[in-house]
Amino acid sequence: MSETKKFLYVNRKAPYGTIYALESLEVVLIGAAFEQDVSMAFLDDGVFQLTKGQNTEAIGVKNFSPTFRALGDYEVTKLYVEMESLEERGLGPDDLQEITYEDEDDDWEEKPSIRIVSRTEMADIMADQDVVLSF
Amino acid sequence: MSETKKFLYVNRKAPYGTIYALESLEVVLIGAAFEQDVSMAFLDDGVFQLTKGQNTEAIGVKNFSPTFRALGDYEVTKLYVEMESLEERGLGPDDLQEITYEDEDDDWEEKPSIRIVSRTEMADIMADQDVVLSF
Amino acid sequence: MSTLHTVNKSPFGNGALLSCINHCKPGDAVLLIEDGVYGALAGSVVEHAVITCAPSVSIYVLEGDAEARGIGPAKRLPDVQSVGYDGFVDLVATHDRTQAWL
Amino acid sequence: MSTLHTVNKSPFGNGALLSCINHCKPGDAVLLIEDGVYGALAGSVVEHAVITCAPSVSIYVLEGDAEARGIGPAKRLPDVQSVGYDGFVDLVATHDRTQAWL
Amino acid sequence: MKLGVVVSEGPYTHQAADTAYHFVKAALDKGHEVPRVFFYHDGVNVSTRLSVPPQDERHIQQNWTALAQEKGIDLVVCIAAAQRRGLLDENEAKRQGKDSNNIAEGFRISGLGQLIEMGIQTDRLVMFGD
Amino acid sequence: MKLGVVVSEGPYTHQAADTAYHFVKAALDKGHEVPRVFFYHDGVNVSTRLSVPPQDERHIQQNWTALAQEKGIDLVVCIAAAQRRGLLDENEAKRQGKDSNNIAEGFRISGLGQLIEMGIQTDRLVMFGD
Repeated sequence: MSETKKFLYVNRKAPYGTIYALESLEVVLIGAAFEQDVSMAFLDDGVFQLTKGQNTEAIGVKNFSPTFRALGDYEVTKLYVEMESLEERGLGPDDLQEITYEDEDDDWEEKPSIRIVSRTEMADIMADQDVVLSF
Repeated sequence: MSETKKFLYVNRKAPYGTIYALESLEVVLIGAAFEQDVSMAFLDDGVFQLTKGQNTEAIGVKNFSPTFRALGDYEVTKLYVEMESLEERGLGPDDLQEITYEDEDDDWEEKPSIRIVSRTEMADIMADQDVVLSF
Repeated sequence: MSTLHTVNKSPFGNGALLSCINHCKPGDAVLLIEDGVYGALAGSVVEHAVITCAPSVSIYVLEGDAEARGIGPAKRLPDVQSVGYDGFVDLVATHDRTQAWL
Repeated sequence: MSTLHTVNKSPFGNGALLSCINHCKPGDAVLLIEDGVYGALAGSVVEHAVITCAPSVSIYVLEGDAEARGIGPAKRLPDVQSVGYDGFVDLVATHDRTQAWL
Repeated sequence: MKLGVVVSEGPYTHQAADTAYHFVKAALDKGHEVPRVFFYHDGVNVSTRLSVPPQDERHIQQNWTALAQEKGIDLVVCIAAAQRRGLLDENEAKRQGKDSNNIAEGFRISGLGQLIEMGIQTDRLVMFGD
Repeated sequence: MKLGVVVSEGPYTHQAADTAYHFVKAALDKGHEVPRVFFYHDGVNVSTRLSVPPQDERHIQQNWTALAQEKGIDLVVCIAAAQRRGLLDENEAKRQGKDSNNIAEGFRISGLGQLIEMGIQTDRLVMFGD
């Protein structure tokens, strides 16, 4: 039996209004060292975490959205974003940051980390995990 | 100018899952000593605070629902409950505790403290206050 | 392979129950705990969503939380089953994973 | 006599904005702050509720909170006006009371 | 105009304490008075002097203490809410037989009456919470 | 079966710490193992020994400490979350130059790695929060 488990980090909350998004990201970064099979799910208000053009200067809170672009370096390369959640919020894939990783199995080609999925696909992804952490 | 202000305590949250309902009641009890014109509004999940038959034994949390029946002794006698909020939750006025006060201006006759109002009336009550405290 | 979903928010002001239901798969279970137990109320505006999902998904309430809030069996949807904390543990053990809809 | 209402929750998972709108009176103002600023997004499922209430109620967003969340003016409903913290203070002062929809 | 302010959520977890801080600064800059800020519910957690946020984040408690001392604001922490959550000043710690205390300078512990009094004595009351 | 438990909200404000407590007790009574409970987000506030709830209310921290000591549960408080919120043990207080500390017996401060490790080493993970 393999020692590798499938970990899913489920993000359903918007950034800045509460700390869950930031502290979720802190878990993912630490968790990367454990070499598990990591995925992140963004649905409901969680999709707001990945939007472009965040500027927190006026509210005096640290802008952590650039950190998502560093996830590839931690081998966190599967960021599933639910299409229905985007649409309900008047958003589309173009409103999200570009996040990429270099695929070591494919001559370090740069590939997108964000994968837009349907609600049905998201349910399938959730049902395929060993450990689900909710934020 | 009178020194008496109209205070409204707005309760929109259910009891026990969070502490807001209990700590709201603590403010109302302390506030009674200041002899202001006090009203309480129960709408949205706040209507759940007043339901009959609460029994918290199994969850090990103090049942504070009987305290509402003591509010009359503190001269807090206007508990406005929104009808639409009840209906959305499958509840009616009969699902609420009986809460009464003795009317000192009417030969201490026992009268109901709970007044069921429509959403429109609730909006009017809110618009008629000096200070609105939200819980 | 099946999932136990837990929902701890009232469904009237918060979308967690609906989002949970929309991501359940046949054979999953949903356990309503804390303020989530209000989702078991008969005759509410969320009744339809709960009933519609019930044929393929088992819905439970945590008995202590329901009683704390005055929601006795007579007030609940007949499709909803009741468990204590020990039944909660059994549900965790008999499903392959637990997902909390916080 | 008018009221400044503040809403600090995203309207997509939480009923505070809708409940607020349903209790506004003509001449009132609604200020969207913190995660409440998402209510200003154009093309969302709550757009209709916000637009419908806008003729009689003024809707504002707190600019800093909107920018933090990447919601620049181009992404907002045209009916929504923008204020800074100083404008927030003015709104409090020019209305007779403030009601927070927590 | 006299403005009263209530903070109902703890630091970092919710934005309420930040928004309230920016609001109070702006109000003072515009010439309004903010005689008191009342910390209730988890808001009492703002008053701990033991907080050590990361270097690149704002220090919420220190910001409040500095503003209060500069502008003479009465920062009141609700005693009942504070006791439940483990926020104590030196006197309270002694009274309760606790070996330690954690309230920062600039904050004082007092009763809920201070909240009602603030409501009576100010022209507007603004609440920040969740 | 080995169960891991996460508590994500503070005591009294949210029911999460209570529900988790009853769940863990029931799990142990049924013969399951609960090697560790991890306190994250505002959950770290459960660990303060300075809490003084009213006499007629449950004492959440003391309940956890007693259960942990009786059953040998490892109660881990996330260090990063604790620092932000002002929860420190004696060592941390020294290291940070703080004059006071507030962590109760039975709880220990450690890193987020302990959460991941718990996820790897247990058969089921159950989260209680808001």
